[in-house]
Amino acid sequence: MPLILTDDQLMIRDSADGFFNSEAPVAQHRALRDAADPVGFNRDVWAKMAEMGFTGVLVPEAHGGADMGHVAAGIIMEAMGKNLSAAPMLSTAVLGATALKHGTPEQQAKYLPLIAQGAHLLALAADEAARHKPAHIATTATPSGNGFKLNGSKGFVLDGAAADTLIVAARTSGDTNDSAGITLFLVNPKADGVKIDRRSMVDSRGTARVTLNDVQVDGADVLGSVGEGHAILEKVLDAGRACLAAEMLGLSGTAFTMTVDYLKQREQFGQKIGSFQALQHRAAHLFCEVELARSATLKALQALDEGSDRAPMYVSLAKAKAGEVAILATNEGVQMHGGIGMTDEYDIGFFMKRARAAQETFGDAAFHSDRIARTLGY
Amino acid sequence: MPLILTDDQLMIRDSADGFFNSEAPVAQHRALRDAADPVGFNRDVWAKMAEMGFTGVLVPEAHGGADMGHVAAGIIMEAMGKNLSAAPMLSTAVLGATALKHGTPEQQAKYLPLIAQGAHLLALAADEAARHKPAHIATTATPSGNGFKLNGSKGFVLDGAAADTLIVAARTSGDTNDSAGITLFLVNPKADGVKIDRRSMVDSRGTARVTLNDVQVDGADVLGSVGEGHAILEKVLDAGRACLAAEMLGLSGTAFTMTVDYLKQREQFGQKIGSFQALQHRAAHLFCEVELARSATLKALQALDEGSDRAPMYVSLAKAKAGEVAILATNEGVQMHGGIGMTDEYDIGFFMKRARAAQETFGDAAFHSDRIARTLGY
Amino acid sequence: MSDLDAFRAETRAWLEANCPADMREPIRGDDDVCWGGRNCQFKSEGQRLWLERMGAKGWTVPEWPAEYGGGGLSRAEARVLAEEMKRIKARSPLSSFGIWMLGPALLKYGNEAQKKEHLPRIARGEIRWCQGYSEPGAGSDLASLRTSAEDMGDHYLVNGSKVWTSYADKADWIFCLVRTDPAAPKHLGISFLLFDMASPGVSTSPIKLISGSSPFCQTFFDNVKVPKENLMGTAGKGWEIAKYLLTHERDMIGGSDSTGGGQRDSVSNIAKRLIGLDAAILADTALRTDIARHEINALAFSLTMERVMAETKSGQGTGALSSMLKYYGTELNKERMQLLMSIRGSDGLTWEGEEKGDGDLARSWLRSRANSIEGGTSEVQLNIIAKRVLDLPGA
Amino acid sequence: MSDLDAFRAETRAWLEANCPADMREPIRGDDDVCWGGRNCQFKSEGQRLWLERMGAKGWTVPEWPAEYGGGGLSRAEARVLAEEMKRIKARSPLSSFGIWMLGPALLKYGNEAQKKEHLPRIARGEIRWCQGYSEPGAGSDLASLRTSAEDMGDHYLVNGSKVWTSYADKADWIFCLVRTDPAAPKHLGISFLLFDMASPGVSTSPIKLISGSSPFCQTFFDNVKVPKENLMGTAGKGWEIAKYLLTHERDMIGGSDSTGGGQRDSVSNIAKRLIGLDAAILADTALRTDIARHEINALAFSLTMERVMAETKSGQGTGALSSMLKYYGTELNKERMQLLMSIRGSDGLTWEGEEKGDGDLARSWLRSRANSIEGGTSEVQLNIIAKRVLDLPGA
Repeated sequence: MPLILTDDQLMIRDSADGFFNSEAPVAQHRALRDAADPVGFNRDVWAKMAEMGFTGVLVPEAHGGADMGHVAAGIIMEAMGKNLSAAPMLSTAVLGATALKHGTPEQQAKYLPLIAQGAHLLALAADEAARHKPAHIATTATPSGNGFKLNGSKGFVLDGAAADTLIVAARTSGDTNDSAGITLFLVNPKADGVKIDRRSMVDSRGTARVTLNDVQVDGADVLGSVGEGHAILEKVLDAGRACLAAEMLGLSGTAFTMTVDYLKQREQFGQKIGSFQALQHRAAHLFCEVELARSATLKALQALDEGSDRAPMYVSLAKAKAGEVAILATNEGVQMHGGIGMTDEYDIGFFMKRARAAQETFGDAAFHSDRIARTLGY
Repeated sequence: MPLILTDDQLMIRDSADGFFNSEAPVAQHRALRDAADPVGFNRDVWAKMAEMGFTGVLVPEAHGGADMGHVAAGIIMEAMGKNLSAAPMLSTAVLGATALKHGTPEQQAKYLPLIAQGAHLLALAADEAARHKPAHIATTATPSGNGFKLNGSKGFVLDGAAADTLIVAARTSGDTNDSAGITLFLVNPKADGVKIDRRSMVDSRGTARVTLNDVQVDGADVLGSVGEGHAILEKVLDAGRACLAAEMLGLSGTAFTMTVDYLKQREQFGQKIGSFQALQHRAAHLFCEVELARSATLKALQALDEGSDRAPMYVSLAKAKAGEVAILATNEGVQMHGGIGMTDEYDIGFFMKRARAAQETFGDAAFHSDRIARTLGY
Repeated sequence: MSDLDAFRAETRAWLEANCPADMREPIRGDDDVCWGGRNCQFKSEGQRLWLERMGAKGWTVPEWPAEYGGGGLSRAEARVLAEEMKRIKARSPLSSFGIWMLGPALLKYGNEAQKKEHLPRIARGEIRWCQGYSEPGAGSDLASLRTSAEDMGDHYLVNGSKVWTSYADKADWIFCLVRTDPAAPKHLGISFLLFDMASPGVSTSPIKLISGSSPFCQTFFDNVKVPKENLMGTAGKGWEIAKYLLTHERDMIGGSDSTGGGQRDSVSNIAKRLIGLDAAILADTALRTDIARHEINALAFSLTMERVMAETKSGQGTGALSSMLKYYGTELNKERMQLLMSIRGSDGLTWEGEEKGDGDLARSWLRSRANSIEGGTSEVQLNIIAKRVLDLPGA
Repeated sequence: MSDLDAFRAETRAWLEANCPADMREPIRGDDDVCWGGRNCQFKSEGQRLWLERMGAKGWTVPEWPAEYGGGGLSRAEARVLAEEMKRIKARSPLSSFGIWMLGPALLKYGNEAQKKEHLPRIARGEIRWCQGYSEPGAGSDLASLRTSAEDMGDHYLVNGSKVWTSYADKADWIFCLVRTDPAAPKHLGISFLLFDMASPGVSTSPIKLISGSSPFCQTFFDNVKVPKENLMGTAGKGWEIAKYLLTHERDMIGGSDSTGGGQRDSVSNIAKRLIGLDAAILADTALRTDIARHEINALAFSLTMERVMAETKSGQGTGALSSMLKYYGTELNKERMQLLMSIRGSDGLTWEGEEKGDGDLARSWLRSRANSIEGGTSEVQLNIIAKRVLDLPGA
């Protein structure tokens, strides 16, 4: 597959850019932050995203989705990154839909159409370690009745406070850090023993701590096979990581553009600061870095669409590179804006905050460079 | 001890700078290189260094040395680095003298005065791995007669072709990579079974491969106790590393000064290139880096003089920092000189070559940052 | 017993008797810092007493002359005092721009009346000062300031505005750069004025930062009358004082950490605690490499601070190194905060929470980004090194 | 069977029959590369035959028109040829600045007579070309060149000198930037001349590099007579051709590795082999982190090359990206060579030795330092990106 967007994908890009630019611009993010919104996104926007087909981007057509694939999902996430648009796209349309494609026909028939309609929100309750470590699952699922009883705590559940269904990773066997013995469950957040605490985070997105205290789940709520959840989880995470890379690419692009615009307009010492060669070189270098992140991200999304064996490696490449570039782009953005960049009134700080949170989500650059090295055998 | 040179040390600095600047300037290094000199240094200069008291800088006064300490040794090495002066200062006056201070009274009485007089050259034949790993000793010393038989090969012996005595690290017990079981021996390079092959290296310094084939040594030639050589070796290496840091500091300083001078003189696009802000900022950053290397190096040398427990940590700090700075300073030097910096006719390339070789000697920045982390317990 | 030993014994006894118990506890946050001033809200009776007692002895400014409210101590005595305070973990009684910035300038450039009026009140923490330097739109180009002070015979009439005035909303007086001669070249028409923030026509408006706090204000002057005797130094020579002060500020920011004082735990210790070891090395090897690289630079930097100070004291100093310390120190602190964010992972993202300390790390991280902007940006420091230290030609 | 399949079958058969066995072995060093030319010293009969046969078919330049000695192949056919050559590991029959640089410019700017005269001889490797661009003292500021070509009616009289002319001592002809109008503004008085290096008044002097090799010369012109018909394009419009060619050169350097072609082993594979693993990860963890960071960038960069090419082909390209590829590619290659030096440790320092390959790494490392200088320095590329891509204002 040539490393380029198809004509269809170019159209999706134009429509996604237009949509988020008008329906969920940075100003909306600011308003949600100021209002300390309980879910951290605007439900009307989500409904419109469903109309656009965005929520069903990874849902098969048979289940009412648009089934446009990961490149398209990444394009949508990139557009959201450009505008810092908040919506449960990652948690529901990417993580949720990917997980449910591994469900039973009944589970698929129940949830996937709802996802495509934007009528049901999911949240992945997997991570327990503050530094991402997917096999680090101490939450237990012990046999009970015709199902299991869940006990444990999940600290960093994206959109956990808004979710209609939680996808919980718990251990049916093995020790913490074993990849074998992890099982995924579909859990109703209103069930007895589930406690959801909304957390206030630096990026003002909706994140919750989920505590499970003797939560009874049915055998029919197992997603995939008992003890085999790790493989599904890795696929779900890889889809999420690639889309996070796309989001970070988008936010890097905007931070970069804002900065270059500022360099052209701001004067110091009687000159446009963009005429200072040291800043020019840093901006030019940053331009190159953003281009590299773009290539790596597109490759990862394409590899997922192709079902390539090398997809995990490319996903890690994209997450590592886009993560480092997002940090660099927002750091340089704030620095080159000078004092104004430090003020809450100006938007660039939001990009820096979101970059940091996205970097920490599902593995930072250190995690993914380690994963790449292991994949390449060193 | 204040982190500063004493008045005595300032005087030593002035005299060392003056000496090497006039007696062994870069032009002499070039001449030695062009002549493919078999030992890689000028014996007359070495004799004069003895007259100056430099060769005995670490030799106790009781043995005819100047006993000026490690800071002074570093000052001399820094001056040599500034001028790329070649002489067996490191191998004999630093490594050799440090090792022999752990010898028997007889060994000390025999060798130390000769070192101070510049009348006897030593070489440390320890490293076997191409990437420095002090405990990686496969050379064996098996009991034989009233002493031992040595077998093995040492790939990177500084001044090995010029040495009158080799200090050989061999294994009397244990496995390769054990620190216990290493023993140091004083070996006559003319003894049967010793083969010395001069190697031509990128920095044109005198380096040899030493092969030991059933070399018989006497029990009296053991330096320190049998099996306890590792501790002495570490002290010898640390003295050498700190002095290498000082040498790299010196060469970084000259490379930096040459580059700044060039920036002030060279014109491009109708302007002095030193007026281009991007180059100004890089030069200013490099200035800071050289200053940091200077502080770390002085601290390491002082810590050795004080016999501080933290000396190994500061030595690694100095070697790591001065090594990275030397690479940066010479890379930037060549780059900012442009095409002319790539020509053999111009001296800056010599600094780059020597920086690389000094960086690889006794542990590069990666080795020492690992050692620091282990010292700090992580 | 030497004089110094005697001084130490006395000092130790006095501190034991006079430092309240709660002033010996570590500072837990910005709130615990005492800034003094007319409207000072003491957090405890201990805090009030501690300032009062130390101020009375002049030990808030141990080396200032006693006639101006200082302690009149020699450098050696001041070091003894600092050591003895450290021994009992006594808090600093007073944080003050008056002490750190204006005081040294007043001692150097102020006239006798100004010194007598202001220095004792600074020493006792009675007046809290703020600095009026930067202006909206001027940024690093400080000398392009436009706030005017028109000579009205017996007073100046000040009009204009300042930005990034730290705690202007809480300050009693301001030291302020103003343009007294609009016709003079950029650097020459500037003067250094001191005036009361309660003067009619002064107003302030806090600036909210990305870290959520508002330590800075925009400050407006609308026909503010300032008596002529409040001019410090010579009219039109204010730039010299400003440069002198900027160097002070730079040293402060470069050397300080923004986390509010006290001994900082090392990055690697924090990482060890939070991430743990695996076969004796940090379980995350990629992060370990970055941490080691950072700590090498941090160590070499602190040694450089030590060396520069030792050289300056002995007269060996090459001088003009405050830009280096400011540049490198702030860049290192930013890197440190980024590494701590990485080490803490998703926990570091917390903004608000129920537990004490929730959100502190994220806010400190965001705050640290200003280090390389305030007090002269990193770019300005590099310009200064290139021009003043390396003597590179102008563009 | 499609036309292309038929072409593939034919090509495969022809290559099998005509590519000598020793031309299917990997290139072991610079010596194995065939540069052609009047004085070509073929390393083997196979090398001579291979050039002769490929040149006769025009397959040294598959896409050039057949009338000018090219293969006249479509892009698709040329790709098939490349694939089939790769399949049998056939060496490139000819390395040539004539093919890479002058040829494309001749096709675009040359007149019919010039094309007919030069292109076929380039294709067959009969004439080896060198490039006369840089001048002593000019460096990156190419347009400040001073070599003059005075119009003498029927010929130009060329005086001056060039530097960094690759293999000028081995070249037969030179394409050369000269100043034909000393009165015109800098970029406007420049013309593009072709002439024979055997002309009276031309002399060369090799420049020894820090790597020990001398691929470049200084070249002197002392009253060299050049026929008027050797002017390519319009007099005074040489700068346009030069820029066109520089972009070609940039692409070549950015995309190429300086190690002499062929598939390169990855840095991590080399490290694995030489350093070994410990508990499944590279035994030196600090180096491992640096290698991983490098490989991430190298991978992302090669994907960027792929993407830029795909975009250009499809017309999506943003253009002007050759500076990015040149800048980033050469910086990466320098980093790669530094890592390989680190991995090899003291063995990498060898300069000369008895074994084949001794000294190769150190020389390649030193050679790589020129990557970011030749063909427009990294600084010039960043300037170009800042101005042309980002549209930042001039200083």
